[in-house]
Amino acid sequence: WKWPWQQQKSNVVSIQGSTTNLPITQKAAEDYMKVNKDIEISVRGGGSGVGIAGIIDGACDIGNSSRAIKSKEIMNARAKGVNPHETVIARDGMAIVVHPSNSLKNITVDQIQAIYTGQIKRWSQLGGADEPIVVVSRDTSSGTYEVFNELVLKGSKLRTDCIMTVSNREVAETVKNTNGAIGYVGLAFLSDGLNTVTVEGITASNATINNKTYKLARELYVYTNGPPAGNAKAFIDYILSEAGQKIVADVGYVPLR
Amino acid sequence: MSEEPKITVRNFNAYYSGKMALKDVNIDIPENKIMAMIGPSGCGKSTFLRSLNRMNDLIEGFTVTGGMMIDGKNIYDKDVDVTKLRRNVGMVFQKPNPFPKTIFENIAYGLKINKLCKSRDELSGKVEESLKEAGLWEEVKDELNKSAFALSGGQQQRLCIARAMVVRPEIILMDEPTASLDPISTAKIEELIQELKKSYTIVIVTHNMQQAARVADRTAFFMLGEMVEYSDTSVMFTKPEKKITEEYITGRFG
Amino acid sequence: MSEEPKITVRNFNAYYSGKMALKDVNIDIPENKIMAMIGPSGCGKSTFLRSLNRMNDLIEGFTVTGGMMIDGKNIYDKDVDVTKLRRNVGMVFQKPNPFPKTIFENIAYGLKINKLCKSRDELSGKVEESLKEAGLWEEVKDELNKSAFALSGGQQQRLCIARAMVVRPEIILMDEPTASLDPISTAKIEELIQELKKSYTIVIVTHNMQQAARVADRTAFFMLGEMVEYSDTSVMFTKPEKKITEEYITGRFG
Amino acid sequence: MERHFDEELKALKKNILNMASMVDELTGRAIKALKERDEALAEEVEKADEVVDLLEIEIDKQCLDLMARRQPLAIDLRFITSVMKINNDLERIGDLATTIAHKSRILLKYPPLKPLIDIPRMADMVREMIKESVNALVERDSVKAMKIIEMDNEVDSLYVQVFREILTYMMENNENIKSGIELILIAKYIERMADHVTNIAEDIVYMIEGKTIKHGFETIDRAGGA
Amino acid sequence: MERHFDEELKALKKNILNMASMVDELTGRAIKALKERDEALAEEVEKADEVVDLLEIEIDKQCLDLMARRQPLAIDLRFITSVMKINNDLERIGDLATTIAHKSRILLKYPPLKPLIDIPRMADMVREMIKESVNALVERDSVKAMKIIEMDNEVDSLYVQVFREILTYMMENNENIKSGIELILIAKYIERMADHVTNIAEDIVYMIEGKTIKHGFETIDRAGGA
Amino acid sequence: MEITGNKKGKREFQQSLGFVALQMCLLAVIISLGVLLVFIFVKGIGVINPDFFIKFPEDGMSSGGIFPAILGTLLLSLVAVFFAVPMGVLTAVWLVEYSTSYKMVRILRIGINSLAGVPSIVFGLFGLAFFVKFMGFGPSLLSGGLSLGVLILPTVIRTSEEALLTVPVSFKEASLGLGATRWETVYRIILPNSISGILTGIILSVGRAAGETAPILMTGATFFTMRLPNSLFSEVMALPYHIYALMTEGTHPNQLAIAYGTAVVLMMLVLVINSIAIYIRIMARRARQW
Amino acid sequence: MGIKDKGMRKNFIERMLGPIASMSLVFLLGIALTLIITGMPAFREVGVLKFIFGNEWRPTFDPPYFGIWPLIVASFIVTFGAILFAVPIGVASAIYTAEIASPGVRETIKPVMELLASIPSVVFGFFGIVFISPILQKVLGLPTGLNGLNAAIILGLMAVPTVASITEDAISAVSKDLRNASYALGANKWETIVKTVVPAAKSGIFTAVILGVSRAMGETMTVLMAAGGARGVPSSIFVPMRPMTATIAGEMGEAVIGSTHYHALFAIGFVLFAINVIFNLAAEYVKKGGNK
Ligand SMILES: Nc1ncnc2c1ncn2[C@@H]1O[C@H](COP(=O)(O)OP(=O)(O)OP(=O)(O)O)[C@@H](O)[C@H]1O
Ligand SMILES: Nc1ncnc2c1ncn2[C@@H]1O[C@H](COP(=O)(O)OP(=O)(O)OP(=O)(O)O)[C@@H](O)[C@H]1O
Ligand SMILES: [Mg+2]
Ligand SMILES: [Mg+2]
Ligand SMILES: O=P([O-])([O-])[O-]
Repeated sequence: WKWPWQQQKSNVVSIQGSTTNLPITQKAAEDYMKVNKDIEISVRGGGSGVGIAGIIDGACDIGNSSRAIKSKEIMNARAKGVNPHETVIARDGMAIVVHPSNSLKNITVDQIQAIYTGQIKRWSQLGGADEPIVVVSRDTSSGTYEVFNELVLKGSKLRTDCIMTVSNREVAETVKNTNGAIGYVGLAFLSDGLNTVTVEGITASNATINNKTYKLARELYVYTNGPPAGNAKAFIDYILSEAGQKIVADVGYVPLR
Repeated sequence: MSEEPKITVRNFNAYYSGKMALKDVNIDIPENKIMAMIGPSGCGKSTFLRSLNRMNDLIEGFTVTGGMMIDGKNIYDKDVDVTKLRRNVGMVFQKPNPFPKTIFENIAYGLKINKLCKSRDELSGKVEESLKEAGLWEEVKDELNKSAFALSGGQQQRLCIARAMVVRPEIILMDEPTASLDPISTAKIEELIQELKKSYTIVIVTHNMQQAARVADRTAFFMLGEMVEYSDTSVMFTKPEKKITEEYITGRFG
Repeated sequence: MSEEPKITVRNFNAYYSGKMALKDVNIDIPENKIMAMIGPSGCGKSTFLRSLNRMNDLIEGFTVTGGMMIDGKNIYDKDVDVTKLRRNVGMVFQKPNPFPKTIFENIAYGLKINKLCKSRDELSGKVEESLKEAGLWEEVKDELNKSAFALSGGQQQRLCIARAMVVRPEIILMDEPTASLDPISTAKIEELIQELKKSYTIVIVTHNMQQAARVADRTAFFMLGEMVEYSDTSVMFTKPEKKITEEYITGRFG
Repeated sequence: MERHFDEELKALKKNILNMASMVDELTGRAIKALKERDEALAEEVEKADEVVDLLEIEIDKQCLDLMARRQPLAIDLRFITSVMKINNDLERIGDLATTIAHKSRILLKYPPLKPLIDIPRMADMVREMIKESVNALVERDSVKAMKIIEMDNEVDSLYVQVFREILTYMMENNENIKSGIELILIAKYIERMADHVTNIAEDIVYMIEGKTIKHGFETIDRAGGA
Repeated sequence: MERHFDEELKALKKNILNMASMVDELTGRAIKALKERDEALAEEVEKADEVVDLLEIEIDKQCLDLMARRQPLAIDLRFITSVMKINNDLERIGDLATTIAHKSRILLKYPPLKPLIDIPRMADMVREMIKESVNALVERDSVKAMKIIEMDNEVDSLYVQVFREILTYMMENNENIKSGIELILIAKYIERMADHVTNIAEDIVYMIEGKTIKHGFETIDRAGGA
Repeated sequence: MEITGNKKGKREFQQSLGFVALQMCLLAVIISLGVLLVFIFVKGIGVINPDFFIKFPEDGMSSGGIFPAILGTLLLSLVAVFFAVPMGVLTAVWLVEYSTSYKMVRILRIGINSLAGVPSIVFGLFGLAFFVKFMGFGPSLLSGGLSLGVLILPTVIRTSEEALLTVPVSFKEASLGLGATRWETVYRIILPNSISGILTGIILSVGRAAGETAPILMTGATFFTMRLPNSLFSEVMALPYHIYALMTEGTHPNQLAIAYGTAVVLMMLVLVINSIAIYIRIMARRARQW
Repeated sequence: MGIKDKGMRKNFIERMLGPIASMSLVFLLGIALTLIITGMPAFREVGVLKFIFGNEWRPTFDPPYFGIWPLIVASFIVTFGAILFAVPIGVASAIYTAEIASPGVRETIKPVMELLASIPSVVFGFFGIVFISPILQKVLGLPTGLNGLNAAIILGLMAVPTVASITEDAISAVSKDLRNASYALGANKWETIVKTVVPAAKSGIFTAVILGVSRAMGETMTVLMAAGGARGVPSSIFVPMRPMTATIAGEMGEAVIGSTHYHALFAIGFVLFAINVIFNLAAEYVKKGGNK
């Protein structure tokens, strides 16, 4: 049953979800619409959960997510006759960053885990100055954290005094402003004033991420109801195209190729 | 009082949320006379007055029993249209309360609301007439379009009286109409009230015994919700029947 | 009036931002007497009163010329401490204005501000004393810790009088102290005022001629900022000297 | 400002003037009955007193009413209290006229002592005084009122003259004693009437000027004096 | 509630009682002077009148003052206006006492007509009436006041008796005419005094009951009647 | 009577001390708020130029203007106002003039007050559930505006109520006493005389609506679109969301400056609207004489 | 006199008033119901006591913990801190503007403060991160400036205009009579302010505080950004913490719709709403007491 005003707009592609994906989709939409003037693409954030929920509810054509869909969500979708379809559009690596005053050069995944679970509390334990480690993390519900949780924490509990932030930029700003801080951000957010640390001796770069030698890498997804079709497919194809992947690189993420 | 009284109150009781405020009041008010009500604070004077145009209907929990007849018709009957009643029973309040409009619009309000005028000319005519009746015309005729707030307190009160009169009520109720005025304005209003009884039946509440003495034909003395004494004003103030009345009016009470 | 008057006013003029409000007022007020001021609205009664404790200093643009002497000392001299002056010249206002505190605290306020008490006992003693003087003690002695707002209007006004008295002023100024009260409360306050003149010199402004007639020993009639007549009260109200006074008090004026 | 009160005061004034002219007329008729030995007229006068009495009560009530209802001050108060007193005096004059009428009926029992000239003259003077006092009241003329007080002296000396004359008649003839006494009393009554009018005049002066001239005092009751 | 006004009313009452007792005393002394042919006493009485006059003015002023300053109503108003009238009557009684004293000095010129018995009795009755009226006023007792009005009748009949008796003396002896007339006038004065006291009593009744009993009317002036 | 004395006593000293303390507090407030303003302006003023107001965002929002966002915020606010004002004012009228149970009004008032303290995101979720999904408006100008409308509804109701209550009862009684019906009284007397208060409330609410992110996040504001809205069902960009997104997830360094610049624009917008409110308030207070 | 009823005079809008009012009340009720209904499953699944007093908030952990006690404590600390900061300063500056400052200053400061009340909260949040937090860190020698104090200061800053503006109204509304009474007793201006004006305005000041506090309590983005977001039960105001509103705003977008996490966020909203109701009831009660 539908309200009389509910209409299907054929030339509109509506995208919502992950804030991580936002810069890519936004720029892609901008460029895409310059060429395809009859197509209207609207890009909204909200978070990965909202993106996937949008697909399940039919509230959008494309759902952005920086994490993989969860089984519960798949079940929900199926119950509603929706068949979520996943497409990877880009990769991202989480760089470990510390305050520029920190002399730390390299860190192991175990050490990171120890820091984030609270076993290591002072930099001196890692051979640094005798000051407390200020641990900065993304919020536990963000896609970024999901990945960090999977790759680093591996199911152990995050320490409770960890600073939780809502965005990558905040992580960056916080680490910049805090002497003893350590944090993880997407590659796009690396900037002056941050000291990037190698993980297990490997520097995060497009190459190390694409070939998975860099331990802390993740993928960015878009979801559609069933395999992409029509305008949505055209747009996703555009992102996956040469031009699209260039945008990915421009924005600061890791292109698939 | 050979003729039929204008207002007849019979076994009238009034309650605020069940608390009795008027007890078994019986009173006849003759037409074209001024009746004054006096009594200590809280004795129910205002309650009585506001029952006469059912203004108290607005107060939650206010109930009455007994009858209040105007021209023989009980105003608390089911088939009474309260707005019509209020149009016929004008009211003037303690503090002058002109609307924040022009002098003209203040008077015209009642006429417009009640659709009493067919033309603009008729409207102006009636406004002028009632201002004359209220003895205000000479003072304001050149500034009918000025805000009513520009008038002095006494003028405002006369404006309010004119406003009440213009819809031609038959009864005018006044609740301490000069309480907030200086003595000169008060004197003017009192003079006006005495003029008005030629055309209206007037019921006035006043704290000022002397005022009741000055303006009223008959005076009722209330206490604790009961009507203690109701006599001709001159009798009331020279030789009241009840001892308690005497004590009250000579200031021995309380 | 053989003895030195308590208050001597000489060629006193007062201006609000240059606009004259009092013109060349000369008046002697004897000690332990009640002087009443009457006159049409805006004639400068309040201005005169508020000049006596320099309350008008708080109004921007208020200036005076001429002298106002209390016990021979001009209160507009440079070396006068206004807060001390105000402590010695108590004031009671038109509307009862108790502080939103307990009854006790209301009275104690002036004592505390002026550090007039050394001990808690002394404080209670003085509070009790002044409440007794104001004829309020019996009514409130068991509820000194209740809010002053719980009192009736008349009681509040007596509380304000007690509050003014407790700091032992020598003069008490009252600006229409009963304007907002019912007749019974008014009567009580008038009685109190007449009691008080045993210990204080009292200046009272009133719109109510009858009140001036009732309470005052001497009455001054003001008009347009000038003092028109100043006589013994009984002379003033039975055979005033000036025609204009006669017209005013018989209500022929205006 | 024209006050409603003024109308009531006017009504009161009208009543008191009415009272005065009734009393004046009564006096005239009583003396006429005496002079012309007219029994019927005398009886009429005696009856008319009731009307005066009623009017007196009416005026008294009116004054009290005004005092209760209007809280008069200054001139208004003085006017009303004066009217109260004047009323009282007028009523007494009315009483005296009745008494004269009564006496004149008694005198019918005796032969006339002599043609009456001075007694009617006294009465005329009193009536003149009443009229003048009415004028003084209406015109608020204290000078006129003061003149009345002087007229009283004339009445007094006329009384002494009448007294002496009648006394002579009485001494001459024992028969005359009874009627003589009555005549002297009548003269005395007229003299009293004049006294009452004098009181009225004093009240009028007080009303107008606000000062007491009674008993020959001119009291100084201004506090400071103007 | 005890009012300040009550004190002023008390002062007024005290003054009027004072006035009454002064007048009472004056009457007594005048009669004494008459009876005992005491010229000095008579002269004293004549002079004392001035004091009464002053007190009358004082009381009158007081009443006016109270009326102006207190806006009395009901009982207070009736009290004050009654006092005004009583005051007036008392002053007249005082005047009459003075006149009696004056007459008694004139009588000294003639030999005594007869030992005076009834005239002093009349005077005593009047004094009794004055005293009773004072009591009635103090006790607010209208019954007492009504009794005074009855006493007046006794005085009246006594007067008729005195008149007849003296008339007889006058008829018997021409010599007695002059003194006889004076005595009759004195008796008449005392009778007048009684009339004044009657007026006072009527005023007291009015004050207490609020109804007029003057001139034998009991006016019905209640609107509906209780 | 002793009335002379030195004026530099202990009490006067106490007074001076107190005044200084108060002044310090005010200064602290002014300085901190001033610093905040300066902070925003310094960081944002660089991007502000005429183009910024009239152009579309370009290059992944790292340059160009914010015209669609300005327009969107205006439209969203308009929808919110057109929804919340009649509704809120009439509700207030009903509460003040018509409802018959004082107790109920009191309970409602507490409820409404409490809603004012509920985080705005809850209103967004409500809008999502009710307007976007249940009513089928989809994510749109309409849904977003209505969600904002519901957000400011409590404020409008409360301020209107207060404004209605400031109309002296005596006016009401006078009108009823002349035989006016309740509605005539409301319409001719009460509303005209409380309109200034109501307007102040409305315009302040608009300020609030214009500055809120959360309620529109899921109901109608889009992070980016090239199209200007052409119907109530279009999605729109909005200033606060623009600021939010750029500040939190922008990857380009210039975006932060744009965020601050947008904040400056938003403040200017709110200032303009508020200044109308303040002006009206001053005028209304000056005109009010009762 | 014709007073008989000849049919009701009621027009369309008047007839619509009731329905419109009910509709808007339904909307508001809808909000409350949204909270209750959507939050209910969380209460059911977690248990009310465990939900409120549970010590750990790990909604995405496996197995998840839904204890909001740390969030409640954080909310209180931050709100209380904000009050401590905003109330004295807000009230003091209001007193100064209302009583001491010249009319010109007064007419300028008030609107400026009101303008500040509508700056978007993200901006405040960012200000907290990049401006205040480093200062706090240096001045207090803390490991991080993102903590309760930082949030409290910023919330306080946000609440100051509300508190000050409404307090100023309340103080200006104190009748002249009271001031006059005090002056007439020989009090000077300071004594009059402290002993008379402020006590007299206390009910109004209380309202100002309540509204300021409501603003602080309902604020999301600012606390989300400035408080640090750590989820342990905070030991002091100087450690990072995570108030309730921050949790709702931060996690709502990412929560899996229909999951316990999702419901729990609504349940937090409901708890917040309940606290607000209690708060307002208390305020109503105190206000009524103050007017007596
Ligand atoms: N709205 C109301 N609700 C409850 N009780 C009321 C209300 N209005 C009046 N009362 C009570 O009814 C009684 C009579 O009040 P009313 O106002 O009629 O007295 P009043 O004689 O006019 O007094 P005043 O002279 O002070 O105006 C009082 O006891 C009062 O407390
Ligand atoms: N604060 C003020 N600023 C300017 N003018 C004033 C002020 N207060 C009073 N006035 C003016 O001074 C004159 C005298 O005023 P005042 O208040 O003394 O009169 P009043 O006799 O007390 O009148 P009322 O009986 O109405 O109280 C009036 O013309 C008034 O307008
Ligand atoms: Mg009343
Ligand atoms: Mg004044
Ligand atoms: O917004 P997220 O990409 O962190 O889910």
